[in-house]
Amino acid sequence: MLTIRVSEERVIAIYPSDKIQSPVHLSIGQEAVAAGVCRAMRPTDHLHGTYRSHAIYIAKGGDLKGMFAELYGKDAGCARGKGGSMHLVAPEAGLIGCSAIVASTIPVATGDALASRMRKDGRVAVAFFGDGAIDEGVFFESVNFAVLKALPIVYVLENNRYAIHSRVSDRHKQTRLCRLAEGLGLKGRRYNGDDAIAVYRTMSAGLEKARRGAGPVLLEYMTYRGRAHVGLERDFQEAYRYPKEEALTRKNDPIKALAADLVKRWGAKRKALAKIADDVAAEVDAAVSFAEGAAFPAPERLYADVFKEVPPA
Amino acid sequence: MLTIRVSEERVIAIYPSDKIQSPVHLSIGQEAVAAGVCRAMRPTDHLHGTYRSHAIYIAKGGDLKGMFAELYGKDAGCARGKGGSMHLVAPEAGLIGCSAIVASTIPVATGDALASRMRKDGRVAVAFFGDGAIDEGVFFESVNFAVLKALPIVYVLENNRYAIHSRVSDRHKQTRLCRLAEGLGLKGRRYNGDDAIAVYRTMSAGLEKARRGAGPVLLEYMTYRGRAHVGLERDFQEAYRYPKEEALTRKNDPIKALAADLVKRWGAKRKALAKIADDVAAEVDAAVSFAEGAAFPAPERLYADVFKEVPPA
Amino acid sequence: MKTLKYGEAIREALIYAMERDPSVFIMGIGVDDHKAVFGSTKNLVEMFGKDRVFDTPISEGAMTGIAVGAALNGMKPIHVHIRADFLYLAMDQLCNIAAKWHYMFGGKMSVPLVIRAAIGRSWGQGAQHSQSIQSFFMHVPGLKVAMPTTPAEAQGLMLAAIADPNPVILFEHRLLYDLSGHVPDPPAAIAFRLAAVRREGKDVTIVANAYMAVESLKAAEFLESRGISAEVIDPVTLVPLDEETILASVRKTGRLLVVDSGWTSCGVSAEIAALAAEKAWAALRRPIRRIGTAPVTCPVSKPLETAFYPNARTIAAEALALLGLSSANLEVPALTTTFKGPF
Amino acid sequence: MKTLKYGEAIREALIYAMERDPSVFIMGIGVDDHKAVFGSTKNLVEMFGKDRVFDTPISEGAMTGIAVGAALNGMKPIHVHIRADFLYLAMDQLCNIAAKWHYMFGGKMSVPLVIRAAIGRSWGQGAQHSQSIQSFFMHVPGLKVAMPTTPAEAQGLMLAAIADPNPVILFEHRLLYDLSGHVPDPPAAIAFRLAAVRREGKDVTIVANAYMAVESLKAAEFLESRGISAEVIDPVTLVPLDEETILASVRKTGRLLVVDSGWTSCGVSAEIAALAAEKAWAALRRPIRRIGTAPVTCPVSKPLETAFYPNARTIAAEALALLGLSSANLEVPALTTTFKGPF
Ligand SMILES: Cc1ncc(C[n+]2csc(CCOP(=O)(O)OP(=O)(O)O)c2C)c(N)n1
Ligand SMILES: Cc1ncc(C[n+]2csc(CCOP(=O)(O)OP(=O)(O)O)c2C)c(N)n1
Ligand SMILES: [Mg+2]
Ligand SMILES: [Mg+2]
Repeated sequence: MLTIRVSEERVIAIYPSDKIQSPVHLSIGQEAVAAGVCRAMRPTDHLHGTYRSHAIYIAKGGDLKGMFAELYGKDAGCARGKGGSMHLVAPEAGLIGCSAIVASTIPVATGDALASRMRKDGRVAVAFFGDGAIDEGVFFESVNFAVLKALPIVYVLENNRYAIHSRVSDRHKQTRLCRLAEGLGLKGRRYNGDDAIAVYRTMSAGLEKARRGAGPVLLEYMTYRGRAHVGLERDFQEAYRYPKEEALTRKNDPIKALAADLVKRWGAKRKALAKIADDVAAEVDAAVSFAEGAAFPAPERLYADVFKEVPPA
Repeated sequence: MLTIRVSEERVIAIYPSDKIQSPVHLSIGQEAVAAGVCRAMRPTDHLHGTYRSHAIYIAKGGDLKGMFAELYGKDAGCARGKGGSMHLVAPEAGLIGCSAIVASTIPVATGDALASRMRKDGRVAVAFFGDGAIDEGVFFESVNFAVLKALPIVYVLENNRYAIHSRVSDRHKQTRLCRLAEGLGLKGRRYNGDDAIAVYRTMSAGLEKARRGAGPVLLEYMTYRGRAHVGLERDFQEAYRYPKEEALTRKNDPIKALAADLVKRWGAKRKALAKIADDVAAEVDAAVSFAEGAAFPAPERLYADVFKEVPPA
Repeated sequence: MKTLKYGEAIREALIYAMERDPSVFIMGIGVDDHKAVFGSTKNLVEMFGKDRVFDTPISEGAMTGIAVGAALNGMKPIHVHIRADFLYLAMDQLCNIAAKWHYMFGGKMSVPLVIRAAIGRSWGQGAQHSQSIQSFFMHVPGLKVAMPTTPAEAQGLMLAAIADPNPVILFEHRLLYDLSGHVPDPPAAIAFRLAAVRREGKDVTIVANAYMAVESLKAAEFLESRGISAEVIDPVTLVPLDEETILASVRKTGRLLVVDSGWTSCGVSAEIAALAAEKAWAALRRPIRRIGTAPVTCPVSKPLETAFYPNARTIAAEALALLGLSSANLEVPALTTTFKGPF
Repeated sequence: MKTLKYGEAIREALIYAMERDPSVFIMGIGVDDHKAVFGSTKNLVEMFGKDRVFDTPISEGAMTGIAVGAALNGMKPIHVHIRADFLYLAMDQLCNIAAKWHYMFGGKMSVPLVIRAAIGRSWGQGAQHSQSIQSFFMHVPGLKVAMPTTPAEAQGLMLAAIADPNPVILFEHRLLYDLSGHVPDPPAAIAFRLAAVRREGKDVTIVANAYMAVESLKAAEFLESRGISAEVIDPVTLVPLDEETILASVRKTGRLLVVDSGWTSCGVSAEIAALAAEKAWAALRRPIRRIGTAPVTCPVSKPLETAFYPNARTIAAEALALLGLSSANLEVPALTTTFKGPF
């Protein structure tokens, strides 16, 4: 969680230098969802996400150097500079892809789960998406299929209350989004997405259920976006935000809340936490210098990767 | 209802002559749904349907001559020979269009209702579709929007238990299809679609509710397809049909059932019914001879109608 | 060598691949029913079971994504569409996802997916059930596209598509399913990047694929009777395109007629005409000509429908016009199919 | 006459039409927010109310059908997409429904719908957020398509589109929103079927539209300095296309370079090249050349992204190559936009 925060704060610091030449969708304030969800997953479980991809990439175990190099458009980036911030990928860690088309990885994750069922590989697939994705028809089509075939998938709905500047209530009469798929036979549940430990626990239970063959699971985690939809701004003053909304939705920053909780309920030592913070800062430093030093792709890389080479027969 | 049956039986009789050079999707056995639904609608209410379009065209008051001429591909057809059996249209009677793409007129009808609300024209829009259409994402997207905006629309789901050869249970875990949209806030209801009077009554109530501004309505009518999905065959012997299914779903042909009901419960005279039958036969005869005698479109009609002429500024 | 119909040849390829590779499976509306997609999937559900051959809900958008996801996780889905018209609902998954996953992730991911879609003239199906939209997929980089014409190609390209680690779309013209031809025994894959010289000639090059190649051969026969020697080149794979074979023919004859089963504007025929105008310009002795379906929506009424589609007669007329000859009273048979709906 | 930016000119057209015609309304993701689609819908919700200017759920498929349905029932919807990439989700409604309703019903129905979609180069948006897929809509009959380049055209074609009883798609290249130009006061509709002669010349015809016309003018200026006189023709409306203006220029110069913001294969550039090869062949003195985005998925990494897009420099290089001249050491500015994401 802290790695996500520190990395994204570093992105903010770097951004004005124009070294990151592509838009960034930050998860600042929403880290507990990605952290809890990914921690509950096995490394071999597959995750499919959106353009808001830094948090899940880090949480799922993607290499930090590869992420910063990708943001810098370098050849050493996790997508060799071709994907950028919106399209992080870490197959070795189980992050199968991130898409900038809203809802588009929901069916992809569902098909991943279909393959797992066919192959009996014991994996659970996870589709990670926002409250906007549930507007798209493919969400319902995918859920219908997953329910029909009892697929091992967990649909994780990260509800940060906005799709860009559009409120959930601007788009749905039923604002308790976890209920939207009920008619299809999938009863979702809503949880506090700002409590990393609660996310971890509920997600673990969801994964367990999906893994044992009981069919798909839908979990909605409520959180709040700390920055603008895209870019660095704290746009709380903009007309679209309800005034004081953040304060109403949560008392504390999720990271501070977790730290406090760890100390209070789990007996963590402040010193140990400080050590973690130092380690994280060092790791981020290293990743940034790696990215700075890495090379841009060679010009001929433009034409590479359209097709994968066909293996000899 | 009888006009639908007699017309389609005439289609069957004509078909081997190759005068109708396009596929036909018959509603034989399903007539009560179209008849009850359309009778409940006002002539000014708008209807949007599918390729299985003869029944709703007739029931909504489309001109029979125009229909047969259309099946014959004649210029006097309701779509000037360009649409054929799957694309009947009768704007003067409120049939706005029929599409061969499953579910594609569901959003169109929804937009029609949006316009009615904006224009305050007092119309209700009706989307008429099969149990296959509810598989498509646009169904859910459309319902979501209609619920959100409380649009004056009735969604009529004609459930004939099959989408081509695919059973409802092959495609949905929740086979009570009227429940599929519940999560979106639209509670549907299921009725017997083989009882024309029951259809008429429930549809009237649905229209009334939609018209008074209480938002969308979803009505599922259960019926059974008397012929193959497309074409003339009685394909009851084919593997996909449950044996004896028709007998299990209903005791009587819907038209015979209505006739019996009219006599028994409503005091209709057998003689009056016989007169109706004679009139219908004569009307169908006249329509067929009209179609036979009508001219094919002139060759240059191929290039007409791509765009409507722009009115002078 | 044996003789099979096009649909049977596809079926044999599917069986061949499914017997050897447990990751291959078939999904799509009607693949397990008694009509079996023109017979091409006949009895496969009995042979391979419901897990490997299954009907789907009518949800083209998500089902395409589901096929992509299964492909990403080690399976080899073959997603079947009885009409290419339904691909409009799958465009996002095909063009934004399948086509881009390999490139966008710098080569790390790949989507070994096969799409089959029937195109072309049918029988009074009209506006929404007869479209040939192959050019869309030739426009967006990242998809391999083929339009097999012969049973051997249908079989060989199916095997190649299944072996390919990339998304491949196979367009099957519905008037071809019943045509017979020799196929190798056992089935053999055919490498992508294939343009077949269907007939050699020296006066004019007719580039035409799938069913249009069949009609073009009839036109060429007729032209022969008028003393004109037409070469018929069939660009069987559109992506990658065997440019050299096309260009070599144009350089030889100096005259090019392009025929396609789709619309001409921004169509396959536009691309091939543009290619020749770029790369074989110096050899051209006459303006290029193109023919496709009329630039209108497909009508149902028989006389209009007949005029909508290119056929041997209109192809021959175009070739004659290209050569500056009159095309009055052509006795070429207009269409020789016995195909009669509904599919 | 007054001077407005492209985005402002669109906004004024919208206001002008909405004040006069109560059936006009605007729908689309973000049309009512403070970013207001590059300012083009700024304050319209305050001026015309939430019923006539509204945000939608992220449901491009149904929302397009809803716009079609509203159009069929007497309204005039303007459906806005901040990226054309999202149109892949609307293809069924656009191509199977909107494009076909008039023809398929023999002229009885019509769909007076306006679609606005932003295309083109942006800033590190990559694979799925920068596509220019105008050619799809030039392929399927029944849709009018324009790509306005100047503020006056953006305004005039918007008014024409609103007055048109057919579905019209307006593609707006995002690098144009900030460019200024004269517009008539009051706003005036511009009839469809327009190719503008942006610059007269005699040695080579460059056909290029929208932002590519801007880059081509820069290239032409540079060419001028080398003594080459380039004519720049902008096919502002793609459907219907003003073929005559294009062909007249080609006949004059005998040399054709086609530039488009999309991919070349089966693209707009293929169509225009094919058109010239058919109808102006006799006048051609050199092979036709085409240039568009590289035949790959759009990459994010800056050096690759820069090489992906055509620009004044690469256009000039193509023109020089067409004329058989060397293009070493071009000092044309590569790109002169200050645009910087995210939209
Ligand atoms: C199909 C599609 N339509 C529209 C967009 C434009 N868009 C980008 S992000 C976004 C909002 C998505 O909101 P949500 O799913 O809640 O995710 P969040 O950004 O809040 O994480 C929209 C509409 C898109 N990317 N894809
Ligand atoms: C989008 C789309 N996918 C597939 C088809 C092929 N198809 C034609 S009819 C049909 C079944 C539809 O069944 P249903 O909605 O129950 O209507 P019914 O034919 O039973 O009246 C299918 C799958 C189609 N026309 N459109
Ligand atoms: Mg959100
Ligand atoms: Mg049905």
